[in-house]
Amino acid sequence: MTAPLLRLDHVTKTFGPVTVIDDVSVDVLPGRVQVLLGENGAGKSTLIKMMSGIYQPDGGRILIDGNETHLPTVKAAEAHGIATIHQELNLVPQLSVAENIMLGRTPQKLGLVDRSSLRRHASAALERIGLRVPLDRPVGTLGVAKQQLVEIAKALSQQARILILDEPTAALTGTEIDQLFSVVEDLRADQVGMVFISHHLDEIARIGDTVTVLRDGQFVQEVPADTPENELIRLMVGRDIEDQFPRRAPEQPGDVLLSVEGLSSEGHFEDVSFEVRAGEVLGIAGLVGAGRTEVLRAVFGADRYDRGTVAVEGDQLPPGDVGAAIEAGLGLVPEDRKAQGLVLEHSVQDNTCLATFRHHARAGLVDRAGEKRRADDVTSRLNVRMAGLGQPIRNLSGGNQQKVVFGRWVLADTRILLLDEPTRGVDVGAKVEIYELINAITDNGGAVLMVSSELPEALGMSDRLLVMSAGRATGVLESNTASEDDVMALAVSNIEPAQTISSEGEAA
Amino acid sequence: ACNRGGGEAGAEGGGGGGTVMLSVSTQTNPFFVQLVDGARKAAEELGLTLEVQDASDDASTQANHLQNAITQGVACVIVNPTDSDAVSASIEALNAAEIPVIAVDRNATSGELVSYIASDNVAGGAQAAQALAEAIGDTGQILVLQGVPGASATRDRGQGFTEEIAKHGDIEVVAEQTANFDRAEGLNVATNLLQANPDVVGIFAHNDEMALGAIEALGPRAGSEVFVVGFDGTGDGLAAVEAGTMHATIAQQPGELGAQAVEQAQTVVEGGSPEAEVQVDVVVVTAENVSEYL
Amino acid sequence: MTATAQTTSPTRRSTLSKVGHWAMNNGALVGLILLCIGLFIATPAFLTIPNIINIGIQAAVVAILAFGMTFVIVTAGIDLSVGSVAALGAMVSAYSFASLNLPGILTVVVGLGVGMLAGSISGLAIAYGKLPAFIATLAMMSIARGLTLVVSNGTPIDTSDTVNIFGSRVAGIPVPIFAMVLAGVVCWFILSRTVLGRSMYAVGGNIEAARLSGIPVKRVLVWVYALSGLFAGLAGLVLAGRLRSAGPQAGSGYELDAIAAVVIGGASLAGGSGRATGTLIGAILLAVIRNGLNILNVSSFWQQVVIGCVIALAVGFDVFRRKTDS
Amino acid sequence: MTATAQTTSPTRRSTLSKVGHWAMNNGALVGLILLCIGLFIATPAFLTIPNIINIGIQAAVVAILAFGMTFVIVTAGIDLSVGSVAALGAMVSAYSFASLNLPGILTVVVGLGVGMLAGSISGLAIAYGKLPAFIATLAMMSIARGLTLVVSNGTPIDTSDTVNIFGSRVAGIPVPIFAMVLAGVVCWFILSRTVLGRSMYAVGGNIEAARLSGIPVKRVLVWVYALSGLFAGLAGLVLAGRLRSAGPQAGSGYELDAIAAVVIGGASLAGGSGRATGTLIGAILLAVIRNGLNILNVSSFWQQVVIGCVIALAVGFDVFRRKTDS
Ligand SMILES: Nc1ncnc2c1ncn2[C@@H]1O[C@H](COP(=O)(O)OP(=O)(O)OP(=O)(O)O)[C@@H](O)[C@H]1O
Ligand SMILES: Nc1ncnc2c1ncn2[C@@H]1O[C@H](COP(=O)(O)OP(=O)(O)OP(=O)(O)O)[C@@H](O)[C@H]1O
Ligand SMILES: [Mg+2]
Ligand SMILES: [Mg+2]
Repeated sequence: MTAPLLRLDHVTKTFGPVTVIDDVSVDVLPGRVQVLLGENGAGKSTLIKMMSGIYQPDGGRILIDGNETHLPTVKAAEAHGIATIHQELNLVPQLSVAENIMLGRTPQKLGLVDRSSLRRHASAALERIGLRVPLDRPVGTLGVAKQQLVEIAKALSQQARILILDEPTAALTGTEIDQLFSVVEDLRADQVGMVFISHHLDEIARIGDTVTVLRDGQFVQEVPADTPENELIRLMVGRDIEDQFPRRAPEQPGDVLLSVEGLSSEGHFEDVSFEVRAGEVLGIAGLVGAGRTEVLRAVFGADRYDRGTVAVEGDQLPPGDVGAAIEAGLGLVPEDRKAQGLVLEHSVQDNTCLATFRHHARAGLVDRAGEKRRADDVTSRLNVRMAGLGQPIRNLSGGNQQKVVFGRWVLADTRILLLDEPTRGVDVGAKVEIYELINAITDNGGAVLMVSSELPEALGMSDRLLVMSAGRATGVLESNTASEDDVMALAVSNIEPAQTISSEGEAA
Repeated sequence: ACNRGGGEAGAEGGGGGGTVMLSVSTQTNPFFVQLVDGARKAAEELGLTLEVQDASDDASTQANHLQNAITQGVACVIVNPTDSDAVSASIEALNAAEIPVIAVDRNATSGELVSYIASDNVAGGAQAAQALAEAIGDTGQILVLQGVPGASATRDRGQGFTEEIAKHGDIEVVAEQTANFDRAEGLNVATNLLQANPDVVGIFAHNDEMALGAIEALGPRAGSEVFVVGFDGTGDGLAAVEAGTMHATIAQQPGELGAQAVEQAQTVVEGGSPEAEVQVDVVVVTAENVSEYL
Repeated sequence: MTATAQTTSPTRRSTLSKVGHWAMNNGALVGLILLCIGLFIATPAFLTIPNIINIGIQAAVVAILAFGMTFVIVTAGIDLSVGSVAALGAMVSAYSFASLNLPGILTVVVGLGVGMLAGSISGLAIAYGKLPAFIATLAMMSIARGLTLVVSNGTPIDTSDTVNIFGSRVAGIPVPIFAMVLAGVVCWFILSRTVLGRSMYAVGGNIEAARLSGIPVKRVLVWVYALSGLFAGLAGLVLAGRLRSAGPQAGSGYELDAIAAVVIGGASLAGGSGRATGTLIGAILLAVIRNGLNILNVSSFWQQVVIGCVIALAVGFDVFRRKTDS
Repeated sequence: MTATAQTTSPTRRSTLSKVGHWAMNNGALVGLILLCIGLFIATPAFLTIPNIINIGIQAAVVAILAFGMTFVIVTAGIDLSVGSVAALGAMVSAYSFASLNLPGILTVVVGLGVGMLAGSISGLAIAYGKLPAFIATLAMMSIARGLTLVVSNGTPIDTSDTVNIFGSRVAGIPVPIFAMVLAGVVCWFILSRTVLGRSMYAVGGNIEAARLSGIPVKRVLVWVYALSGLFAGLAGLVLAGRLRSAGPQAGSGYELDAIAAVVIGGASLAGGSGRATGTLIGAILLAVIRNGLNILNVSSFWQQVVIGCVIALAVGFDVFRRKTDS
């Protein structure tokens, strides 16, 4: 076997009193894809941050090409040919796509930006992952998925020997994932060593070689990537998960809770109508940029719309009024938790109670004891891994942050829950916990509207599935009879074939 | 003592309108408010169009105003410089545009003036020193509250006072601190200084506002144990003199300054020869003569 | 006891370690203490009871403004108008007494009301007019100062006896200090105990997350600036009460002092953090520096140099402490 | 042609629509035009060539400061020291001429150098000392003003003839306007064309991403404040050159005008946006308001009220335009 390009040798990492990585070793081999697998908060991101010069291990060594190496900065890691795609987007919203791709490596002549070379490099990088967006467009105006692709293009353009991919697929749908994996195959052929993290177990067998399983910061086992999913799950969460999509629909759906009629918003979506009944989960599927997020936000009152009505139990909601929507029993788990869901510097408790502290207040005073109790209750029900309720939520792992946003609406006794990619970045065990919460809501006569780009989840957890294509609702499928192909057929039915990957969200 | 008669009289009127511009250094100090009031009243009586611009104590804003005067083509400019040096360039520009310039209250170090209406700050500072020395029996510790550091009134009044007080050997200036011409700061700084120097018997403040702050700081001691001398003779200052809390204020008769300036301007506009220098008396106002000025 | 959004950890701690913890979390407190020790060594006059009371009185106006500013900065805003609004409130109050002969208690209400009104207008412009806070309050700063000059015609006006109480002593207690403590307690209480305060932290921490959680962001913002204006009105009354007269230029430049006090107290202009105790320390630190320099009779030219250095050092010390802490 | 982070879309457009697009993207330009039309109707004296040149000259000092401030605000910082640093630069230059008899050209270098040095010190304190920009530059504001007083001993000092050129006309062209244009072009060029400028947007837009991408964030920040100081030095020379004397209180309060110009020009204090053209418009807008009110002879009390209202309206108009636009 070839020598590892990089080896983390018995590394340990602590944050204050908490040991996050405890004596773990990982090898990155040329032309191989090393998968890191573990629950949310297991320490995967922390581990790779030690490879990319962001954290320095408190114990153990880093070997590069067999030599012990110190990586004090990101630049130092880059100098060794290590490129990283981080779990969280690291883009400058105001700068153009091209500039973001070449960020920190802007081609220059005498301190001046060499714009033609910048464009050349950037368009080559975009070409490679098949993303077609204007190079000059400010990256902040792109959707999450496209931003993720820009981030990937940025890392790929570094011509790295070692490429680290921390949940690159969380925000992507089928076609983009296929494109990414074909790039990974090319890199494998070029003898690039890769580290790959994903909570989509099917992807592991598709592109991984070996899997290192972590649990609570400790090394569990190294297994080949073709290990059966059930076995991987058992290694990861320490127990079996029988049913990955434990949807329990009630016998008979109840009355219509939410009805949306002819909703239109210029440039985003057109004439969308649907109903959700008590006890029902309505999924919304579609390609990236289909306008699903916009519909959800419009229903919730987060954005205004041009025409149409939203009614809860027949009572029309005023447009653009989040307060009224929450009053009527709605709750939204947004797709971008960092930007729209969390107050990052504040504690877990404050974030958990963000939507309810007003409701539970007495005479304008915050009920602090009650809040603590309720936050404690919800976070333990959702199994949120944290040092304590007072910990800033910034320091939680991505999946655990997602659970807190979810928990916020559980506390609010939401009857109509709007979910936008609810399990993005959530591990399999926690996913099932979230699904059980969805079941609990429908069991109690609530309703759920769920946007999901993960087709198995969309089909597995919804009762009916609304498919959108380029801003229009193109059909409704019964989830238990529909296949993924049926969904895809509807999802592309309103777009010309050439547009499937790079279709613009704003195309009217 | 820095007077400098600047005037070749007889610039034959500027051109348009017959408007006279008065560029005043600030309008947030009662002294200059009274100056403008005096000028306005005189202009009304003489039937002169007077345009007043407030430079907010900023030399560059004043330069802007004077530049605007040239563009407008006013007949005569009365300038109350924010700073004697800084205004010179603008005055030369006005000279070049053949617009006659009258300076009031503060002089300009260069450029030609057809008239200068003055009340001497340096002399006033010296008079303040004499008044204070007399009040405290020529002996004891005193405090000085300075104006905005670097402002010309601060410099001139400070200079006159310091030179004169040095002649009184038994008087010791134990502390000199700025209170920026502000009443609230005068109160704070005087309180602090009194804390550190409990034996003080006299306070000189570069303006009445700060003097009134110091009087608040002294409480009942003002006028009996500690004598305060202010500067300007503002309404509140004179009232304090009358009440006996302020020993004296150096009154400059600002209204008279303004009125005189307008009268000279009128002469210029009509093509006559103004007086090169008009001295408006600076008077020491004490309890004895305060009734004349109230 | 903490007035912050961060809740204390659940483990029980001894009172002593709690005090230590509180001190360590309170911005420039250590810097302030060091400064006081230094000044005491330099001149014993510094640490006498009367001088300490002095410092309290002199800190009061800026502290009250800064408490109001804390709300603003917690929501990631800025309020440049507080000095002018304080002057306007006091001036209208004095005018209502001198020219309209309003009874004393009403002149107080007028002063506070004018402040709150001016703040509310800024708040409406920011929340509903979507003006940047910097612009809206810069405009209000200019407008309020202009109106103060118009009302006063550029001359100080005597305030009513009731307003003068704000600058005097009642039963030996200096009312400015009392007003400062009251304002501080109200600020602490609103920020740490009320729904409004909690909403402010959320709005400042992540306005979009706050909005999507149903917090009425616009109403919160209007309240924030209205409170800042109300506190400015109170500060104006204290300022005028001390001088027994409302001046047309009163409070000029105080906005920078107020913001500085909040930032020295550990708040970030980026929003989401800040608390009443920190602000108090910031305001006292500023008053101590000025008092100390007066007492040491440092030349007024060098004074500004020293003030700048001390502010930088005090905050620098805090930054250094936090870095080594974590 | 745009000096912004937003670059034009790839579709070709006619020159006319390009101009229209540029205008629409340039902050308060429409507000400025409306204001000019209004003033022209009110008084024809407003729109004469000499008066337009006047406005240019009067805008120059604030515009130059604001160009330097643009770098700072793009990186989400703030520089309160520019007015004082301008005064210090000019004063040291004048001192080097009057007392040290340096040759004229060197007095210019000294003025610029002092500005840049002061800015660099702020930058070091912010980048390496981790002081909040507000505190570091507030301290520098105080220190620079104090040093100006110390150097000048409180008295204005005459500047060298070479410095005076900055305030005069050469071959009929007013040098302040020339200096303003030069500073604007340099600002535009740095922001839009250099790696340093693009790094500023990265630092202001997402400092974490900038750091993770290996941008030398600290070095960029030091450069930003050094440039702001350099521009302040130039502004100080223009200011002193116009008056042919460096004053101890010159430039007081200009920092707010400079920041206002940048914000009126469309930049956000949250960082990541801002451009030279917008800043220029902001500075000219401020100069036009003041010039117009002078020409209309509005009472100096009401002037402040009107200035506040016009600033709020001009920016409000821009906000409204953008909302209806999107
Ligand atoms: N800066 C920090 N300070 C304190 N604790 C931290 C910090 N960063 C991470 N942690 C903790 O370390 C643990 C591991 O986090 P990490 O982000 O590595 O998890 P992960 O395996 O990547 O999870 P996910 O799948 O959710 O991304 C978590 O419990 C997290 O709370
Ligand atoms: N012109 C635009 N300006 C800003 N954002 C845009 C624009 N066009 C599209 N977007 C963003 O692109 C993203 C994708 O569009 P949309 O939300 O309509 O599709 P979606 O089906 O929800 O896709 P996704 O799977 O990415 O959530 C959204 O987050 C939207 O905010
Ligand atoms: Mg992770
Ligand atoms: Mg979406």
